[in-house]
Amino acid sequence: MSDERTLDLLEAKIRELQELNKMEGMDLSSEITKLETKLESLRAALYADLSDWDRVKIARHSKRPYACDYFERIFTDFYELHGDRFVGDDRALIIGLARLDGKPVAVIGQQKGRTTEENKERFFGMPRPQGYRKAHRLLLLAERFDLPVISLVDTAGAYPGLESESGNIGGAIAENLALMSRLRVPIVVCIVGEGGSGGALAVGVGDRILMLENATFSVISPEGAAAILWKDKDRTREAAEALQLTAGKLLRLGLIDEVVPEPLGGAHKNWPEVFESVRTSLVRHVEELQNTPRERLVEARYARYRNTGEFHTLAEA
Amino acid sequence: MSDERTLDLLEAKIRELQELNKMEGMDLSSEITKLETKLESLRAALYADLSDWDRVKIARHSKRPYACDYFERIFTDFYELHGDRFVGDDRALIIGLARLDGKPVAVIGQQKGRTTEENKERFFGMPRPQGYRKAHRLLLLAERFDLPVISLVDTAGAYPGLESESGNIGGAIAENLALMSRLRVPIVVCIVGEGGSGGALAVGVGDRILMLENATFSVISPEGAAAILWKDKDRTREAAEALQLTAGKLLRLGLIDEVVPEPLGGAHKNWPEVFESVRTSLVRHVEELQNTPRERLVEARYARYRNTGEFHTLAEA
Amino acid sequence: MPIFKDREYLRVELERSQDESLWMQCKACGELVFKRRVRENNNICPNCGEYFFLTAPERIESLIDEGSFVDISKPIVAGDPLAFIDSKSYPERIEVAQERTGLPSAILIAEAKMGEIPVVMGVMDFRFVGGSMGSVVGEQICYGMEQAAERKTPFILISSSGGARIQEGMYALMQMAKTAAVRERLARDAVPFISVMAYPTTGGVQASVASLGDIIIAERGALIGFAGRRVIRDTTGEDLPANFQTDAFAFQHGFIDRVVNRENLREELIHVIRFFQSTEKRES
Amino acid sequence: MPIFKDREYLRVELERSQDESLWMQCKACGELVFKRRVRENNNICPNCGEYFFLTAPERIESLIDEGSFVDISKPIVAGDPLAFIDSKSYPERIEVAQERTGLPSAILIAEAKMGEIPVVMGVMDFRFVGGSMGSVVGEQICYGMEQAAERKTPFILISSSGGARIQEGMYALMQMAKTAAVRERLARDAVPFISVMAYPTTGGVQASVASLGDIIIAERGALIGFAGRRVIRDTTGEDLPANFQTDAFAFQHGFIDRVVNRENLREELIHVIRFFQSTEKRES
Ligand SMILES: [Zn+2]
Ligand SMILES: [Zn+2]
Repeated sequence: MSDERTLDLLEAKIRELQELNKMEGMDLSSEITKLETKLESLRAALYADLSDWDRVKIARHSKRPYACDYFERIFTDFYELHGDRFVGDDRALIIGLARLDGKPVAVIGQQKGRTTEENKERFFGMPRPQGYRKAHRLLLLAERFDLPVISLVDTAGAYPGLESESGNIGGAIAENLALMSRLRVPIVVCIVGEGGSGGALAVGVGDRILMLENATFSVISPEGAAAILWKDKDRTREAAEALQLTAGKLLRLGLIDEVVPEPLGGAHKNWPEVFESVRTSLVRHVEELQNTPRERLVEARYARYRNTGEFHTLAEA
Repeated sequence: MSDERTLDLLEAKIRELQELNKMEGMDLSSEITKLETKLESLRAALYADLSDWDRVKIARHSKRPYACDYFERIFTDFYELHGDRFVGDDRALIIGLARLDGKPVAVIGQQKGRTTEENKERFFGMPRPQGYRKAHRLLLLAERFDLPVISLVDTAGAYPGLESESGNIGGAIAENLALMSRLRVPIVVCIVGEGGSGGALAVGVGDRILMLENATFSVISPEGAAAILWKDKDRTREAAEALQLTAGKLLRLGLIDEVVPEPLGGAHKNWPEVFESVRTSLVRHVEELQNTPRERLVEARYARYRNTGEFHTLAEA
Repeated sequence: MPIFKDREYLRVELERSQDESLWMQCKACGELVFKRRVRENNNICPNCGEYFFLTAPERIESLIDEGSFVDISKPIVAGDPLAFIDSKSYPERIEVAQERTGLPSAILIAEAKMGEIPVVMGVMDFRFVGGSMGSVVGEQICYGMEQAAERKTPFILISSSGGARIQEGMYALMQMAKTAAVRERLARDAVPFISVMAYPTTGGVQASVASLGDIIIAERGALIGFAGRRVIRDTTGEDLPANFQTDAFAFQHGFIDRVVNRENLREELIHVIRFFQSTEKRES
Repeated sequence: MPIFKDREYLRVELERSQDESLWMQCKACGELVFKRRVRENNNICPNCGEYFFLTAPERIESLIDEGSFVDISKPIVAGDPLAFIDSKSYPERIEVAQERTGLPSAILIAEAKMGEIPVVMGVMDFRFVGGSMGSVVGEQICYGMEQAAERKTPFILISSSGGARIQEGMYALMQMAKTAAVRERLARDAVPFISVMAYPTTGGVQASVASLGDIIIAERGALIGFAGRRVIRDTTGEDLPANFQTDAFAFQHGFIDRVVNRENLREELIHVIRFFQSTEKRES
């Protein structure tokens, strides 16, 4: 991705020429067209063979749309709810009510910060137990009012710290997994950025699991895997490859249901395009699920998770 | 109750004479008999007209049997469970599994301490939010395994402090009230000592509400009522009278179902007798309730609480 | 505004507006402010923004669509089951409160519309024995919930209460269990319940129905908590933080969904009930 | 003791007891102790009380009624869906673990009796790739629960696991959701599930099925938590208390019901399952 810089420079040069072009007596249009063609082919070449590690970096890109951006742009009437009712209001995990295509839904989103200050408030998008318990409360509310749940996953993981561990972060995650496995409303999950391990899965169980093209979903970060398995922090690229954490690979493995396309270069290149793709996909899935009788919905979700896993069966000894 | 001291002295004197009586050549039996008769009549006179305030003091007596004493003496196989699964293990509110008359039940008990150290650990028997949430967890467990719940109430109230308020003690109490109102298993409550306001009610909703003869159950402590209503801390006796907080009065008002008799002078005078009375009463009520279909049980409980209250109906203006 | 059509409290409101002087002194900024402007401003000081109490009728007026009010409160008044006497007898105390407020009790149950959506609303009045919950308040809240369930409209409760009505002893305490039980039925029937905590929502009301809302909204400036500051200090001797039991404290510790300025409360509630209006429990 | 009748791990156990020297040095107190005495003492140092690991077969032997063991594990072994290679290939790693332990995977599912009460038991073995949960461990746990439901006997899970099996990538992560889902069915069917957390119960196992027991018991000396110490220090730089993620820490913070010494575990479990044996879901 270091070549991305070249593209940026070329883009800037084209813009300069376009400015010049507006001036009287200047006609640079054919030069500009040539440069644009060049740019497009360079871009296509560059992004055509993104490595998995490239995608990890795109998934973590700080200009990528975050959960709240989606809440404001592809939903209407977003109404944030706060608090877990007993400890606090985790700013790394946002819940609320909203409308998708005019219809009422309940939403969950993991939210990173963009500024240092915001990241401090949001613990870099890593939820603590109060975040997962806030989501738990929303899930029950959704069930009470028969609201489909849409969960946007984007976290490096649950916050690893004394406060989290003292508050039984593991137990909080476990309770969510259990609840989501049997909730009597449709749940559509979309991994919009990083799907970091148990902290992502804790709001990532559902009837449909979608992933943005450059999102990742992994049992451990490539850095973590490199440190643990290779005892070598420099082998993260290799780890990223080995973990099969990209949308495309996970779709092939049958672990997710759909890849939502991103603009060339990543979601941060063109927010409106991403919003439109995600919106369309969510609407379609929610609609399909809403037409499924609840009993069948829950049974199908159960079967999906019950049958997840790959192993060899032996002839009995 | 200051006369209680006289009784104690007389008792001691009788014991001394009994010792002497064992010695050769001494026959004090007729004197002893006389003194014993005297003692009994004094005792009867003293306890015959216990004031409500006297009963408050008996209910708070530090030698009175506490919840754990009952757990060990009238139940078998008591097995304490710990922790609310996210904050801590409140020692002022004990939960567990046990057998009553050989049959499995779930138990809840509010537990005071007897020593300074124990009281520090148990917050003087005043539960914090983690205590009520621990009870909440037990109630759900009881429902899952169809276990009757027996709750022994004995607290001055929920712990009034920064920690409690920061942990939404009000919300925790409210959640228990809601859950107990609809739990699909029999719930027998017995106020064994102090039934202090919302902190007592939070584990005091059920199908049968029993009270020990000298237990109290009140919306506010007599001291609190005196301070608020009479602006005079010395009028606690009067407040105790006015609040109608004794078992006898509450039975007459129809707010409780049964008064469990105590030995003359109070439960602390004879533990085994109290254990036997409480045990017999609990067994009887649990048995009756176990024979009620669950649906009817829950409907009857609902009707009971729905219809609690005294007011005048006006002819519509 | 002709939203109140009958009942005694109309008289009291009228008397209040006639009797009183034109000006009042704000207890917060000390400024003399024109009383009518305060009224028109939702009882908020036009100078410093301090919130003054809203009576139940004022509260209703500030929230609902004009002309949509119907008082559906049950025709009940407090009994005196304990024959309770402190500095005065309980019936006397009730009479004084009724005379002073024009209200039969500390709560009104209203059928009304908000943004043209029908709702049932319970509105407490702190002037009436501190908005405390006795048998009547408990019964009215339950009745209101049942009416909401019957009409399939949301139930909104605006709490303003110091807690349980001591003068009714255990009858008052039991209202906590009673309102919680009826609230559970409402939940089972998927009828939305929005709990608004106004100044103050404490004691037995905070520890029962008010904390059980599907959505819990605090009005800015609310006092929210279970035990009183004095009780806590007497029992524990603890230093309490400056923001103890404020709206901000409750929000920070996750008890409530939102803190809303009084002037935005109507709009916010309409937003919420409009959302729930479009939900409908499917059969499956 | 003839509780193991077949399977490869019997051979390994035999080899272990023949191959090894008579004495071992305790890693805690440094004392040379007679190995047979350690074995007979539940793998507890007879000198200082230090707990050494129990293998899954040893654990089962220490808990169940003699002769009551039937291995009902599903006949499955790990696949290699990611074709994963780190310092060695995943299939090689599995082979080494199988050879070393004599076990097909990191868990055994046993049908057995405890105090004459039938149970189904899942017992993890930390020697096998750190007891990590991949597709096989997840499947075996679910299978064990289903067998318990079918037999209407309690399910006991003894966890000893560092977390998810990295080499299986997302398949491993998904086992958290899978085991939690099956556990919910068990709850619906009112089949008791007793979760025993042994050293260590961390990561994906602690954050799923192990934390969902009706009763959760920690063996004394257990390490219980989600994120590892190193991850926490690298991320936050926090100082961690001395008792961090110990059994005492988990107990103090209310995650677990009880901490039990290894020598009392059998007795304690029998107490619990005997209790549940006498409950029975009524129809009503
Ligand atoms: Zn002012
Ligand atoms: Zn040793």
